[in-house]
Amino acid sequence: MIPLLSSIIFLPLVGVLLVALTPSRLDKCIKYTGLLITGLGLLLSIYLVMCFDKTKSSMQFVEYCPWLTGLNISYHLGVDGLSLALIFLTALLGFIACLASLNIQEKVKEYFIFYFLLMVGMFGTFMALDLMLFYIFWETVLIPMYFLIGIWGGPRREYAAVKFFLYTLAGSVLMLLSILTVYFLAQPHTFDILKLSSVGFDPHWQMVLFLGFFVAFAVKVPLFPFHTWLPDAHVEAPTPVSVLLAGVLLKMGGYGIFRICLPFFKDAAHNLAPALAIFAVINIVYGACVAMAQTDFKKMVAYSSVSHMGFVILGVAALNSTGFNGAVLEMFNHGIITGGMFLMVGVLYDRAHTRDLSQFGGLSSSMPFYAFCLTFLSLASLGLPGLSGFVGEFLSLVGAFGHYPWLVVLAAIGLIVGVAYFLYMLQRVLLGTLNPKCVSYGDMTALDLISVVPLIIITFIVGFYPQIVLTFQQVTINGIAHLF
Amino acid sequence: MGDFVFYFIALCTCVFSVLAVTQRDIFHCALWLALTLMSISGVYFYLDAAFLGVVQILVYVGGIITLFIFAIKLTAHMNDTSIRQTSKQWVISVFVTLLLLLVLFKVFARTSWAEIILKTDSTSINQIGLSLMTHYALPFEFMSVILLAAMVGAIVIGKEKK
Amino acid sequence: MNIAHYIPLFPFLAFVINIFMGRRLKVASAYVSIAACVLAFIFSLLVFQGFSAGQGSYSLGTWLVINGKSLNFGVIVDPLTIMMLLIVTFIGCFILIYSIGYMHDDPRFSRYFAYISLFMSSMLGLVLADNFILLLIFWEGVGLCSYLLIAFWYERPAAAAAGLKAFITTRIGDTGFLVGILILFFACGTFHFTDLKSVTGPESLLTLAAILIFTGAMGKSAQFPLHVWLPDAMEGPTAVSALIHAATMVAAGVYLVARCFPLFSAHPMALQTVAVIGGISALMAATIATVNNDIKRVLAYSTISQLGLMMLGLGVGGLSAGTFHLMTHAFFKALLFLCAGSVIHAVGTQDIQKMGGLLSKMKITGATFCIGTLALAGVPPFAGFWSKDEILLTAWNNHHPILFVVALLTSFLTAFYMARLIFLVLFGSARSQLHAHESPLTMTIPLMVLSVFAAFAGFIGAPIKEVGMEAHGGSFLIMAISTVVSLTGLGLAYLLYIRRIVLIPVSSVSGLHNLLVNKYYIDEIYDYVLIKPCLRLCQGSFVFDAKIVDGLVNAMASITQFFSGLLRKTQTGLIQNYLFVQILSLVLLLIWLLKI
Amino acid sequence: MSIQFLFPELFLFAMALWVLFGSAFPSLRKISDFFATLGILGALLILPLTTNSSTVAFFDLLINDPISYFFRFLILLASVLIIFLSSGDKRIEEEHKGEYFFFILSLTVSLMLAVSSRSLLMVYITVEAVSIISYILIGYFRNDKFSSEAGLKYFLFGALSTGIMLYGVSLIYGLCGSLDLNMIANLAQGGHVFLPAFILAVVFILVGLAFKCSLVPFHMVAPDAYQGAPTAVSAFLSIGPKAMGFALLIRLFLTNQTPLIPQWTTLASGLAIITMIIGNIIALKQTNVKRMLAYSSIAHAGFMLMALSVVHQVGIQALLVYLFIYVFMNVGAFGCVILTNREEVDDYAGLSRQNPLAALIMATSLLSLAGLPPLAGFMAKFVVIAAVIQAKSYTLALIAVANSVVALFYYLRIIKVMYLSKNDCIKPINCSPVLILVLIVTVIANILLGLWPQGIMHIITLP
Amino acid sequence: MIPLVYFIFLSAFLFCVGIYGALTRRNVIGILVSIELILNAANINLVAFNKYLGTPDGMGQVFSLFVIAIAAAASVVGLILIIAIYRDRKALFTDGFTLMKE
Repeated sequence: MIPLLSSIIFLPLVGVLLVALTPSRLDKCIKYTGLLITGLGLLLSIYLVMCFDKTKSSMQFVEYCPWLTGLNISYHLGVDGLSLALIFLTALLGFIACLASLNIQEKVKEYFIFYFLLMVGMFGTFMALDLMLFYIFWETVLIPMYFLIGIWGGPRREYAAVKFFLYTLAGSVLMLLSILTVYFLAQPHTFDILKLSSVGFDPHWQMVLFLGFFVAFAVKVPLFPFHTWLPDAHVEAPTPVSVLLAGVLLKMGGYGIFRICLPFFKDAAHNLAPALAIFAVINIVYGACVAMAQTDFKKMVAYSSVSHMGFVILGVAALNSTGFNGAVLEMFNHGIITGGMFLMVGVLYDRAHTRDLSQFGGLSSSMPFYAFCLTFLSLASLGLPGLSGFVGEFLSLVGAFGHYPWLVVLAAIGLIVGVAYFLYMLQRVLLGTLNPKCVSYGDMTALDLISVVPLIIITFIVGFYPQIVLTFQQVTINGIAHLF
Repeated sequence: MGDFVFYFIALCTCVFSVLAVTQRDIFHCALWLALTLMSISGVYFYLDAAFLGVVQILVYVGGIITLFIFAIKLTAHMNDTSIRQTSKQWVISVFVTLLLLLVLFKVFARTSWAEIILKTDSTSINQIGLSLMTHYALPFEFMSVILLAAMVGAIVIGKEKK
Repeated sequence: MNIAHYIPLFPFLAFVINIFMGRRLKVASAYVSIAACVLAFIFSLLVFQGFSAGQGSYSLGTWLVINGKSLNFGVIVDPLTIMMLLIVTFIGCFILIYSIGYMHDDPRFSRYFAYISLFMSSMLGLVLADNFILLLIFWEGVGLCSYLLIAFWYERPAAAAAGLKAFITTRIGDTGFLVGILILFFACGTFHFTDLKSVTGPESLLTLAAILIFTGAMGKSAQFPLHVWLPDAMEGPTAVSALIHAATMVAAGVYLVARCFPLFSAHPMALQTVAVIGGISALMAATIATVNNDIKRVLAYSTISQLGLMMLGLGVGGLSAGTFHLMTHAFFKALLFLCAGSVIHAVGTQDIQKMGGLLSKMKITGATFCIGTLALAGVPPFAGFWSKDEILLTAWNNHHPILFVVALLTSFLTAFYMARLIFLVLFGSARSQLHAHESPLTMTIPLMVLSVFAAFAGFIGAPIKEVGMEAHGGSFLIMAISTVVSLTGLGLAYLLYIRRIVLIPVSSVSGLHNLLVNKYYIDEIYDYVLIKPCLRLCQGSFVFDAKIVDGLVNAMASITQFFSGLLRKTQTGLIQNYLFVQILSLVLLLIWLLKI
Repeated sequence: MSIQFLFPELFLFAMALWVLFGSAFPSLRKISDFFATLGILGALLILPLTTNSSTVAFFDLLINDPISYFFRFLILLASVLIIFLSSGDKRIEEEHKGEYFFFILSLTVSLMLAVSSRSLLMVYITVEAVSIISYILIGYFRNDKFSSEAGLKYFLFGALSTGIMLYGVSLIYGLCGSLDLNMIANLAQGGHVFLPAFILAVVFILVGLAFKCSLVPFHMVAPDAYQGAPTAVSAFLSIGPKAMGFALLIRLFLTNQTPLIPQWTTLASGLAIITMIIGNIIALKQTNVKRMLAYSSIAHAGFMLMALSVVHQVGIQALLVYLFIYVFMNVGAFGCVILTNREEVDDYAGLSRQNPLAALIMATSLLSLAGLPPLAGFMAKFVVIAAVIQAKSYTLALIAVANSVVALFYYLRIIKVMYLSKNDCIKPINCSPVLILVLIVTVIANILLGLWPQGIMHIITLP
Repeated sequence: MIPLVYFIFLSAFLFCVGIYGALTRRNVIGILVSIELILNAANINLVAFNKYLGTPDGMGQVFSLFVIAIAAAASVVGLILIIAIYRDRKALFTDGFTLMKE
């Protein structure tokens, strides 16, 4: 049967060719090819999800062919419970961000070329089972993202784009060293992730290599000291790009921790778990506090995703199946919710051309649909039980409570600040008397609605019945949890 | 007696070379250089390298020094000796050169060079000719490439602007 | 057959219909909500009938697997649940009918009914949930609806701020609740209420868990430290206050404590804190209510005080006393709020100093208002007397003298401020020219029905009363004392506000009076101690983030730039320098390599 | 006497003479670049024939092993790219076009001889020949004060370095009695040679070679030369002589995988670290693109030397792969400077709007130089770092990798100016078809070698 | 018989004088003079070793022959570059040539 995974990865490349051939003045048909390609990608990923066998713990849809025999790098793809949800998330957000990028005006052709390259990088990272292939896809994301932020971004885009690029590169360069050291330490020298998981490295090396890998992933999941690139990148990136940036790029870090750091270096994970937990809680509380003090709408949402990703790391630090379940589910939910939030910010920005929260007020009377969606997504984002935000966070908290009760209490207090800044934002934007400036804002167009409503539906369904997502990842997560 | 001749020639070489380098007037430097080269050809004669000594005088002193003099004369008006000839960093250069000299002498003094094998037959001229034509034919041919390139280069760069 | 889990679905359906077809339905959306509420009420009756026929709680399916233990959806059916179901649906119907009149000229009419139905469904869900997590979901749903309804007239900034304050305060309580659940789960590995009876684990841990769960109840039932949001919640429509902030939602806290009563009773220390907190909030709220001049805020403080009393009742071990008072209080407090609503609807202002002599103009509202007041004050024939007496009895029997005195004092003060309210609003002469007219029938019918129940709830409560199987006899002494106390309260108010006799010179109590008017300055203290430092901390962390963490990164970049500038200078362009550097590095290399 | 080994060189020199002869007639002068390409392609065709001849030629002055075969192929490839590049440069048109290509061809011949020489005599003569021809080429635009000054400076610095190298060679001759590299290596490893003097002599030779590969302590003149020289010449300088320098380093220091002097690893890694750090850091604030590319080529020289500090078969293979990919990256970058004939970084403002193709070529070459995955630069960097880590010198790898991050910054600076800045700088673009063709070839090579580098990767096998 | 070491000392001395000259002379032709000295120092070495080591085919002398030839070619190119610069800028001192720096 057709190599499903490779077709998902390289479908966008076909898109690049198509867009490259169409003359740049027909931007309408470029946008439609964009929609077609990302839509097809979404269908393929749905097909992948449907014929994914939940009970098998090993890799599925495996594709293997030796790529560089001299360097024994192989083109090895595979999907299991852990990466399935993230691939579906990427495809979905890719399609929705494509919908949102229909109102990109200038240089549409280059935009979609970089957009498709970004998609290739993201899909590849989640499917690669060869360390070098993983690293190559990990870095291919950088160039298109740099241009997307740099050319179509806001006023301070150059600074933000360069900062994003250098930050991620500095982290991933350390990862390259660790990959090579791992390659040479493993007795039958191999880059294959599955084989390396069973190689027991000696404890001294484990600590060093764990940190080597972890720094790269910590930069991507913005963990406390490395997070300053996120607000700048988000504030300056155009809406669809920041949807992808928040929705998928942050998850690559979390995915990397699960795929590489935990299975390879078990003892190091044990020793470093407390430190991880402490940093996670700092992330949560610190992210929430700084978000509270923001006046820029998008920067606030960016810091809120710093806070949410703290829960992912808390789940990882729990080192048990509940914690891992919570972390992976939180990644999926956070992608959906924050993707929606950034769409909301984009809708407002297209009308007001400013993101300063003090410029709005009482919008819910002039924009009822917008008010409903924004309230729903904010509630999901602040972790209202009954919506998907809560389930992920709750599982992480339960998982981590066994080992670090006091940290979980601190995280819970951090949640209160989370509630505070989201409601304070809702109050400034939606409630209160209608700001005279915002009288002329029309409500959400059909296009905006189509892109946000699926996210809201998914948030509601996963919140109400999380087993839908959990059954997919249950077997794999138990596999990883058994190591500890 | 032979030793005295060598000492005399060596002394001349050293004195003339120092003078060639420290003179203010560039023309005098060129002349002192010519004298140094002649004393070096004397050293060659002493080392039974008669052919080389002659070549040294003919090619080096005759050819290259004349070239220098041509160049100096072409850039004549620059030669007023009032301008300071040594660069600002000459103090430190002296120190570094002496250090280098010290290192060289220290190492060479300690190295055990091959013992003196007094060979009777010095490499005669036809030996050189033979090896040039057989053993070292390739470099010999290749020299033609270099000389040709140098000549063409000199013409191209030296030509008057049209 | 198990139909209990359908009860919350009907109001939820009404919510969905009203939200999406709200525009077109216009007035019809009210009827949709009422129909849903009536259906829910009928199903509750069926469940009640089914319960007496022996059907118990059942489970629907696993929701989550945590640490290997499966946590599943479940519905719990026992006397407590049925009582709450009946109260919520019954009072809900009447309040919905009342709201048609109250909200008829509001532009967002259908959205109001949508929110009310959503509230009904989450309240019913809360009551039916059989494990802590499901309860927490509906618990927060109820908090969300109270937020939406308080800030219903969001054009008014005060309403928006009140909604925010309500949600955050309850959320603080809920965080304590969540931590309590976690501790409980780790102590005895279960989320389900049914296993609470057979719970075993470290004593101190379980007490801590119980107290933390109680903080959740404190947040929701506006007990002492977390009560600040209820008075501000009066910004919402009065019908909302009647349903949510009097009858149902605030009672959820008491319901929670009642539901986990086996856990609390096993740990006297936890029970003691419940009682003490209840006592404090009862007394404090009652004192504030005596001087407040806003009709709805007086009722709000009276609710806090009555809830304190219920908590006190539970705290002293009287499960049935607490729940019985909960049931009766729901009726007459809802009645009082609806009367206050129709008064405001008629007069237009909430300040009781401007009102006066309305009895003559608004016959029915006035009458029902008096019945409600008498019930609340605990005058014998009315419902309030029986349930309050029950609490006093259990307090006395279980040897809690201080709490008994506190309860007595609270009931005295309750009688006093309710009497003051009536005398200022209904009797005496109109202090300002207000044209008052009787509210329309849709508003007065619910008043009349509720007043009937307020009067006789004491008796019909009998079947539910044996829940706690408390001895009834030998308490006439207590009954006598409580009646005397209530009557003296009424009398004192009569002297002060009708006869205008100045018993104590105002100047001597002016200090106390200011203290009470400013609500013990609690809001200001919270603002000063909690909110300001938190905001400053956030501002500080943002500055820290922008300056230090970001600063470090930019500093690294500028350092490399500086060195680049420095090293660039070494390329002087002078060939002499280049040659010198070359020879120097040659010499250094030799020295290093040859180690001379 | 296996003359067959020299057929490519002889054929090439014959064409060089023909080009020189042709430059006398205006009609022939116009198509002298065509003849030059013909010569190179002919040499490329003949090259494979030489593999079966004996391993040693000309009284063992030359050696015919895979390394010399690879380097001769690399140099021919580099010079054909440079010829295409030079044909695009307008200023070479009016200058003496015929002689220019004669010099290019003779430079190629001397490079090919240098890489396959086995005796220090041949090494010195060919290095001297390469130097002389590059002095002429750098000072080629005699009425442009930049070019002549660069030529002179390069001459003085070069003459001194080759002088020092010659002195080293004479000392080696004295110590080992013979100039044959294998003989010297066996003597040195056997320990029959007096070490201090031997090390001194070897260091003297290293100075000459380090100048050619522009390693840091001896790199001072390279930036000025690259900036002043005609862009095509500086492109060739950064590939041809540099490759020769590294070939000779391999020949001299790493014959049959054992270092000539015991301290070779520390010396090489020390030099590599300084070269990378200084090369990258000074490049940060450069405003002239050619000068910045000079420093970037110095940094890359440091990277290559790092590969040599790994005394193992995989180190040399990594270096060969790196050089092969490095040729395409550099030709692409310098080619864009010729295509847009803009030398200042700020002149590149808004290039993506004026000429998207030129911007694309420049961006691909720069990103490949920076070593980002989908492009070939990453494969080169990866292979070298793998070799270094295989030799367990982790700090070296760490410094190299940190440098590549710093390097990215100044490559991004140009891309930022081209794509992201708003103001435009309008300058005419001389798009000669040949130049664009070769640049597209480099772009394709950059992308292809990044994704499917089978062609070049058969050289290296990681242990 | 003069031991070999003296010749090596002589050539080393000449070499250092040449280096000193290259570093200090401001006149470009002066530098050329010093470079010639360095080359001759190397030649002395070669010839001396050829004699004392007794290599059969006279490699030392042949090598120095080639060195002389190359020195000639190099100085031709060097001088022509100097003249080209002189004709253009009338300056022969090294600190005049700092067009390209930093």
